[in-house]
Amino acid sequence: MKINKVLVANRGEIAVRVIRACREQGISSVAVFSDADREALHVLMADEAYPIGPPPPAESYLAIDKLVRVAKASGADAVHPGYGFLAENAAFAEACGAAGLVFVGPPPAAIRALGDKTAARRIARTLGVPTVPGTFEPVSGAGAMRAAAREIGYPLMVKAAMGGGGKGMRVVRSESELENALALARSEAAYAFGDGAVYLERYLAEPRHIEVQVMADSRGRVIHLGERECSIQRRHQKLVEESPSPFVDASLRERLGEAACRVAAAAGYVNAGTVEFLVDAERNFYFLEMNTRLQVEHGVTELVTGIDLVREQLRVAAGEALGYQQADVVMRGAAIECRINAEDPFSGWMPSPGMITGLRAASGPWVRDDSGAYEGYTVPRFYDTLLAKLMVWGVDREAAISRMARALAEYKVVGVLTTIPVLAHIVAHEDFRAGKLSTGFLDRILPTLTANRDRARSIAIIAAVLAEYERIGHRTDVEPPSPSDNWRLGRRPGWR
Amino acid sequence: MKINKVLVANRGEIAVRVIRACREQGISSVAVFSDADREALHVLMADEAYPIGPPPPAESYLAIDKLVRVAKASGADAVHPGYGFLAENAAFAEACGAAGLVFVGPPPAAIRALGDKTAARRIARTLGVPTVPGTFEPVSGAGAMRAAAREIGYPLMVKAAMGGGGKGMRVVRSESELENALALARSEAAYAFGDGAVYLERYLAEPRHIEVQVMADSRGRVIHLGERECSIQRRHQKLVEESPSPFVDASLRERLGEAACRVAAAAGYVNAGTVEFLVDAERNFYFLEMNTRLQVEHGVTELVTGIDLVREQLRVAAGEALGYQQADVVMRGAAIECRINAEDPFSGWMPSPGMITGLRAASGPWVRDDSGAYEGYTVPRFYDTLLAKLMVWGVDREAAISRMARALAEYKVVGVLTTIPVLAHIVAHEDFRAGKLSTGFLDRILPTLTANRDRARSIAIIAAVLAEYERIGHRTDVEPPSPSDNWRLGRRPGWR
Amino acid sequence: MSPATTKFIVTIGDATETVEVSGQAPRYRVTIGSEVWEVDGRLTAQGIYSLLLGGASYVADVRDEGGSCVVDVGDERYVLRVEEETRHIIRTRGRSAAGAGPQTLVAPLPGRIVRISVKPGDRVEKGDTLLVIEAMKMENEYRAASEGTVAEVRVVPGQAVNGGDVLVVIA
Amino acid sequence: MSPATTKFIVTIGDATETVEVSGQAPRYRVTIGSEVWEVDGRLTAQGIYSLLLGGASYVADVRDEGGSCVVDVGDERYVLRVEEETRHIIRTRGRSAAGAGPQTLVAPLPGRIVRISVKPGDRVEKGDTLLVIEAMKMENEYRAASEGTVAEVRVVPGQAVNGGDVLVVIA
Repeated sequence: MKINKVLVANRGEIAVRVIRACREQGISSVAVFSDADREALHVLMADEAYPIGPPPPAESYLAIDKLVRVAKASGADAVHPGYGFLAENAAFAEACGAAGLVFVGPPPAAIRALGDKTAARRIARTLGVPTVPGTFEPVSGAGAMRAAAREIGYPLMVKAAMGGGGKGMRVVRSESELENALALARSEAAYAFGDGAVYLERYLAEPRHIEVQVMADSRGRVIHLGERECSIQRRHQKLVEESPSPFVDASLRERLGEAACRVAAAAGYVNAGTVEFLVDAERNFYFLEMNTRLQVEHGVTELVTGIDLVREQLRVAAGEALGYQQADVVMRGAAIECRINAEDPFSGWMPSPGMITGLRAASGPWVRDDSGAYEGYTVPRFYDTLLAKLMVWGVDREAAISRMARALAEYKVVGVLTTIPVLAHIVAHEDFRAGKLSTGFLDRILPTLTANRDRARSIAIIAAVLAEYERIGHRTDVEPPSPSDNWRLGRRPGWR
Repeated sequence: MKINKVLVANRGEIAVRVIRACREQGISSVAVFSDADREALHVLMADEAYPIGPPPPAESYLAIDKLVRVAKASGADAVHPGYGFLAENAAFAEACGAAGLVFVGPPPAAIRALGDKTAARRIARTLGVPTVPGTFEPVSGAGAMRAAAREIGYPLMVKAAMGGGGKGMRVVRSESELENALALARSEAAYAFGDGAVYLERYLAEPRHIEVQVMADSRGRVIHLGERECSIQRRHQKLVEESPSPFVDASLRERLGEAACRVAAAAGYVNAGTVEFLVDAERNFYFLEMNTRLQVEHGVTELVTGIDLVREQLRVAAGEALGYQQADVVMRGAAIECRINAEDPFSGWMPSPGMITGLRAASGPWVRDDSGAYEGYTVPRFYDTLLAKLMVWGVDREAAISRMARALAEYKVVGVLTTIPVLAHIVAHEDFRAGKLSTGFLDRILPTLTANRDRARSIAIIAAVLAEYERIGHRTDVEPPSPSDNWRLGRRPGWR
Repeated sequence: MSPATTKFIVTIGDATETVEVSGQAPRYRVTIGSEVWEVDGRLTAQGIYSLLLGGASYVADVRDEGGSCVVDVGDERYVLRVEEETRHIIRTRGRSAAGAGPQTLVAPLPGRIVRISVKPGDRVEKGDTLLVIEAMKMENEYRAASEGTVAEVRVVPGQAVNGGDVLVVIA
Repeated sequence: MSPATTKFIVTIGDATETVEVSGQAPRYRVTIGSEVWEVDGRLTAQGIYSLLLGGASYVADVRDEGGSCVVDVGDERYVLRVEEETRHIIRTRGRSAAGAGPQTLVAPLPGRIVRISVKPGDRVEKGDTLLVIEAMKMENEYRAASEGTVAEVRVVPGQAVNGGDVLVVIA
């Protein structure tokens, strides 16, 4: 069948990403927006846009019935969920199917099978794909829990079976902490995922987080597009991603890719998905979970393979065969992504919503900016803090890192605080340049990231004082502005 | 030798391009600016910036002595000329050398040899590279001219020997027009290049303009990076370029590349250069000239080859060997460039200088924006109209064209008029999509590009009327603005 | 406070439309002849307007170019003149038909006269080339805005001119 | 008209600098202690300043964050307080040392209380965690700005709060 109109059941940069792909395929796009998002970029860019309710996600972006109704009313024949929100919600996929809408993603059964981490672990085990030592069923009851814990050994992790995104996770270093950690994890999981089931896994110290992109069509072909290294995280949330991983050689890549494809095939997977692994210092890898959606960081894979993943998603959803065989997947050079979030990294990553009064995005050779923001856009308080994904490609990792440093230096955001200064420190750090990455990297270097360092201190003082000097000066300036000054005066408010 | 600091003897987007490359190589950059360019982007982005005089190029960007003095005073050890201005001026290259500055470009001798089009034609002839039938020496004297013209046959072209960029060119359709055309070409050439010498060439009807990128190091290695198709022109000025050419197959590419490398080698060429050919319907090609500089449209070659030409320029200038063998040059996919100029295509391409009060550049997957502009930047009246080069890459030409259409639709420039609407029509045109390109294409389709077409007429009326409605409404609105309105009010001046 | 309904006269190309607007930002009702539009309109940046018309989403760039309003929608460009009705009546009362009458060609930018295609006494039709100016490294043709007779040519080929200089007068 | 020279007191980190400024846009002279700078300074966009200091080119982002001035230069961030001298004197006359005295923790955004680490009567040091709020899908720790004793805790875990709500009072 041919897809003619797609409703994008998401917001922000990923909605923009999907709308762009639709436009390039000659497919009409339908945006949805909460009352907080009428002026969001995805609304401006889509061919059509419809309101779906108040700002809280539960009343808008998570409201399955509203989304399906709008999709039908607008004449859409397919729905793309993006990531987050309902992207891994089997009930949503089913509701779309029941309404005669193509869900651009895997079949509900695959979402269910892989959504339960313990079920996914069982699939991997039956395939002989190594998993992190731990339980393969949710555990409950203090006794059973202690027994299982002893078998696994401490330190270990308590994880939510239906979890993801670092929520409902707890490290337990000794049996004495076990019960308390369990209770906390259960309550967090129940709150975040509506299901308190948890299981146990051995805790690996500073492992590498490496994930493999897979793509499957409805004709039974499954291919992988190489790996992504996502070890730079804060609180289990990724900040910097790259492909290929400096740690993965051709043979490990092949073993990882082969394992990932087998898991996907066994789960009857279709469309784009990501298989996550932990890799230890000896290059042993362990299956962690499979994400049944397009990943935030899919762009770095696109830049090294030249394959447009969202385009392939749409083609596969329309029942077409994948446009590529495994042999067609050739990785060229290296790509890095930095997440520009509206947060203040210098005060505990506190969110920084508000109006973006000045924006100058990086551009130029091999720089890709996937953004949901524009100058004058107000970052709402209700959603996650991701503003833009800044990506670069380079002929090799060293070139890509230098280019990212250049791009971050160009990227100016005024009005809200962002992660840009910390990202710049990360890519400049010798361990990062040396490829010494681990999930503990950021916590290790954060203490060294302090404000007010000497280097450009005088420059900062001069800029701040001139701003104040001009502000005072213009207060006493009574003559009416000449027309050509309007623009500057219009911008004055920023100088408070 | 190592290059540590480069003075960029140019302005606008190409100065920005070079500064970015320097930053990525860990090289300091020095910008120069005329009094009209203090707030130009290249000044903001460079590590250092120095004034070099009044706006007229002759007193600033063409003032060899000033440029050399600033380079020495700033401690630069190299000079990059960009394109235009002094890029193909042998005297400037010599002055740099004499001052102990590395000129990032070919040796003066090669610039001279190839700068005289008749001398270049002689080189090609001795190598057995086909040239457009015509004279191999400047011609003068009515008699000799008529004789030569008869031999070549009409229609023919009168061209300035030292010319370029479409200046000093005249088509002559019959002997009766010859003398008059000659006089005009001579005076134009004398005015534009300080040399009135002209020669004759057969006029090819709607030929394809195809150029080959070459790169040579000082160790005698010369490679080519495939071709660019530059047939979409208006008044001999390029508007859309792409690589590869839809018209060139592997065998023609190899023949063109081989011929280009031989011309470069014979001229003792070093660094980046471009060899231009005319190709007729039967795929016969004729050497036209060699441009001894980085080309405006170099980016499309970079996108398909993955080779950073400016980086290679700097490496070669430092005496290093090319980082690539011919076999390493692999073209992947297709790239297109559109030139966004500050011109009004609907009234004879009239320049449209002024302040850019609103700017939203295209971005996202495989979109590259090499720009010299930013929101709030005032386009000066003294220099050429190029604001930005919008480039896209696609897995094939069709994908690249669809992506360019998408990117052009995203690109918003307010405050000055631009070529964007015409570019959008060009990439949407069936002949362009079919690869039916020729230098006559644009003149052929221009008449169909009229304003006020029905399609979005009502939308335009609504927008225009609401703007006026708000303007009137706010006139009578006397209550003081709330702080959160400052920004909008600041932007009001645009609503006149 | 804007009135309940404001009437505008819109000139687009050779056509003239009467347009009525009511409502307050961001919700307006716009009537163009027989078309009635419910509009959700927002100014998202200077001159960049977001319009939702019953679900259809458009971005329109609106700007002033020498008195007329230039609007880009997608890849289409529109040149309009928008006037509140009473102003339009005042302006046009007793005026001769648009376009006719004397016209003066003024240099919009500094530049150099490349060539001149007319001389005093020449009869010119609308669209006839009057002269060519080189500015910003490009040659630009200037054409007659309406028919008439060349009364004066105040420049010569090669001459440098400043923005605002009168070049040709057509009676 | 600004006076010939204006004196500012700049607080940056724990240091305090006296800074003198003279001149008119775009040319200024700035004296920081013993350093004297001739500055060509331009506002190129809201909050984005271009500075030329004897040839060296810098772009600085300047913005106000709750009364203090945040400046990004390259990948360095600076948090300053800039006051014209007389104002500084007025403000600081007879004030207790900065940071001491009672403090009130107010919710900066709407969110949900995840956990509370203190109870009334607790002694807290500067930097001690007071509580954690989930907002914008992230958990954020709030710490004591200075030492003191917890006087009130006005919220409970799981409670939803609005921006501006008082959460904890420290005496």
